[in-house]
Amino acid sequence: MDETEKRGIAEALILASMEPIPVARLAKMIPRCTPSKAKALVDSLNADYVAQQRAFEICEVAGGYQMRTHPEYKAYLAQLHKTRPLRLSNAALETLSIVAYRQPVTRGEVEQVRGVDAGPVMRSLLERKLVKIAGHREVPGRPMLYSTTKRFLEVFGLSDLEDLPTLRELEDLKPSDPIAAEAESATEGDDDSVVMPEPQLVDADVSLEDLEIAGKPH
Amino acid sequence: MDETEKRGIAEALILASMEPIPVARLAKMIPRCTPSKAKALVDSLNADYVAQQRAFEICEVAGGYQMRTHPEYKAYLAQLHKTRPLRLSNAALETLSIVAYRQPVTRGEVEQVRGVDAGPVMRSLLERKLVKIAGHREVPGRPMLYSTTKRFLEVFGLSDLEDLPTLRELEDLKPSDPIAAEAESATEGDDDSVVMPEPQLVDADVSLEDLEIAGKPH
Amino acid sequence: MAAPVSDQITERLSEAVSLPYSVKLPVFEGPLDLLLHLIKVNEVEITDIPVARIGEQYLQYLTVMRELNLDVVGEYLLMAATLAWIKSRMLLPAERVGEDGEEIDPRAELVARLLEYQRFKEVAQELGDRNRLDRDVYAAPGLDLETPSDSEREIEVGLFDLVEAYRQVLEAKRDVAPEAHEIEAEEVTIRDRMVAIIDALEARASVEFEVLLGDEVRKNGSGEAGEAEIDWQSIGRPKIVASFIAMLELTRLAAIRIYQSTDEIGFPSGPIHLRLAVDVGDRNWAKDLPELM
Repeated sequence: MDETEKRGIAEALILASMEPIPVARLAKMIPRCTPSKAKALVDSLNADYVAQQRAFEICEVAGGYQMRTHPEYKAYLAQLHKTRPLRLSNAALETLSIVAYRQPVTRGEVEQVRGVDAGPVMRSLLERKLVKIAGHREVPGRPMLYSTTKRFLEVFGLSDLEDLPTLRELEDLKPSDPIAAEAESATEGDDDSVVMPEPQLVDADVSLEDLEIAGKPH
Repeated sequence: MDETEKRGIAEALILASMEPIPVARLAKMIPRCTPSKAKALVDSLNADYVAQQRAFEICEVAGGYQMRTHPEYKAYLAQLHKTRPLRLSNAALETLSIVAYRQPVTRGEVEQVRGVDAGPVMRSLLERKLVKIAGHREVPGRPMLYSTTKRFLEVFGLSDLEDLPTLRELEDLKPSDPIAAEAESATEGDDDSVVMPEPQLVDADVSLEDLEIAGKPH
Repeated sequence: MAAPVSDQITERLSEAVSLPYSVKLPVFEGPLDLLLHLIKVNEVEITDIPVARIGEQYLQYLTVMRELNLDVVGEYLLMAATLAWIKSRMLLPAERVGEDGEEIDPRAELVARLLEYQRFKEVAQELGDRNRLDRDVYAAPGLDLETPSDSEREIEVGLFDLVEAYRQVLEAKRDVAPEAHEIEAEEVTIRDRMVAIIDALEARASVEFEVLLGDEVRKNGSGEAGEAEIDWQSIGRPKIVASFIAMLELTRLAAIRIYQSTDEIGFPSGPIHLRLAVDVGDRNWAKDLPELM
């Protein structure tokens, strides 16, 4: 069996599959093929598609190959699907990011980072199957753990979690300021800092005029 | 818009469509196109596919265009069947959740909860080895008892039954008060109305979330 | 210089007036988000927040939220309290000293939280900008493949087929041994046969009906269907009957399932197979069966 035939088989399999095919599985379904050969077949198909200006390409998502249209056709394809595209609020995206990087993570840990209640957002992510329950943390109260799903990878076109911007890049976002470093250690088990005054300090009776004055540029 | 662009749009539409697209509908979705022009685009795409020895072509089936692989790949595609994930209907998930949370449980008890005959669903769960027979209840008629299996734990990624989230834990994810609910709907907007494709079918990598929802008292 | 907070507030208030039914607070994802916004418009460093100024603006913001009849959620109030606390700490001589003898900035914890939140905000943005499935890119849905041809496919058979097969077996027996009436003293119970059938099916995934009817398959795997002629005469009618009833009973209990292939025109043909239907691995059948009968 020559390369052309194998390429044809790979193409047919990827087109016909209802979900992304992992390279190892693809290799198994093609006679006398190895994963690295299968990858080469896919690369060569993709090169064809570029040269022939096809409207699609083979993408590596969720650990497998899938045929996907180019984004430039999105406006036309939106007419095709009866379901509206999956919209995600900033709150959902933030929560999803925290889950993705810190997984498995508890709701409390997410709330610690975002500073707001994570319940409703988490629920909506669970409903959309972007996040799943991943057991319990074995600490008092046994809080539920959350992690991202395969669908999360599919939706965002990630081949795996490694495909997310690496944690090192994340670290780079942090300035080298010593305060930040110190602050890190301060958050760890320094209970003194948790003592908070009562929240009635907020003066709710400020009128708009007061605001205008107070808000004037200094 | 030139022919090449239109061809690309036609190709993307036909590739991504779940069902065959009738030529009239295809023409409507392409700017400045008529059915006869759309047909010409398809013919030209097919000529390309032949020239480039693609493994597929656009066929007219069930009154519409669809991308289909050549019959010579049939034998290879048959292997894809094995990789198709097990799917559970809503009825199956509901029943499974009742068994999971109330086990050991009789069929009658399941029927009492779901209000419908549980026989066929229970049988399919037995077949899929998600549920097993766990003896008899020592009451008149000695009904069979059902419980979940090891495979059930595997499918749901549970280390043991203790790991099943409690209903209360999931309730916690709901907004605790109407204010939070409002705030949520304000930020999440129309997200809530997003319709997930195939709401009837659930992958085998169903998350516990599905189970919880199914298991919620009605 | 960024627009003063008062301008933003006025703008938002007028929006609120003109759109009475869709009052929407500019979307801040919580107190940390609001603080980051204020830090940005004030063009100050996260690591060196002028707490007094930022805190003041923060409170103004909460007031606007109230003016707009938006309930200020607890988290915002908690942050206001934190800011007030930090502000008061900064006025006092340093109380807390780190391990290295240096003062600990009362803002340190807040700064750390803001930085961390900011990191995730950026990642979230990046994630949101990616090409998203069913929004920007669309996947080939896959083909609804033809199911394998019927002869390869296992289908369920009805009880009728089972009874019919049984009748044929008995008929075959009459043919080979019309005169044999020597009843052996061998006691065959249905219970024994149920246990034997389960054992046989546990040893092999699928066993032919006729093989099971005659005798349990040895665990070593002999007795493969079609390998040898089954000697019905030596098996004896009581055993065949007991086996058949045992199968019916196991079927009723949904412990086993029965399959038969079909031919090209969809007519059931070929050998009937039995399989375990359920996870019986962790069950002691020999012990349970007496109860079942």
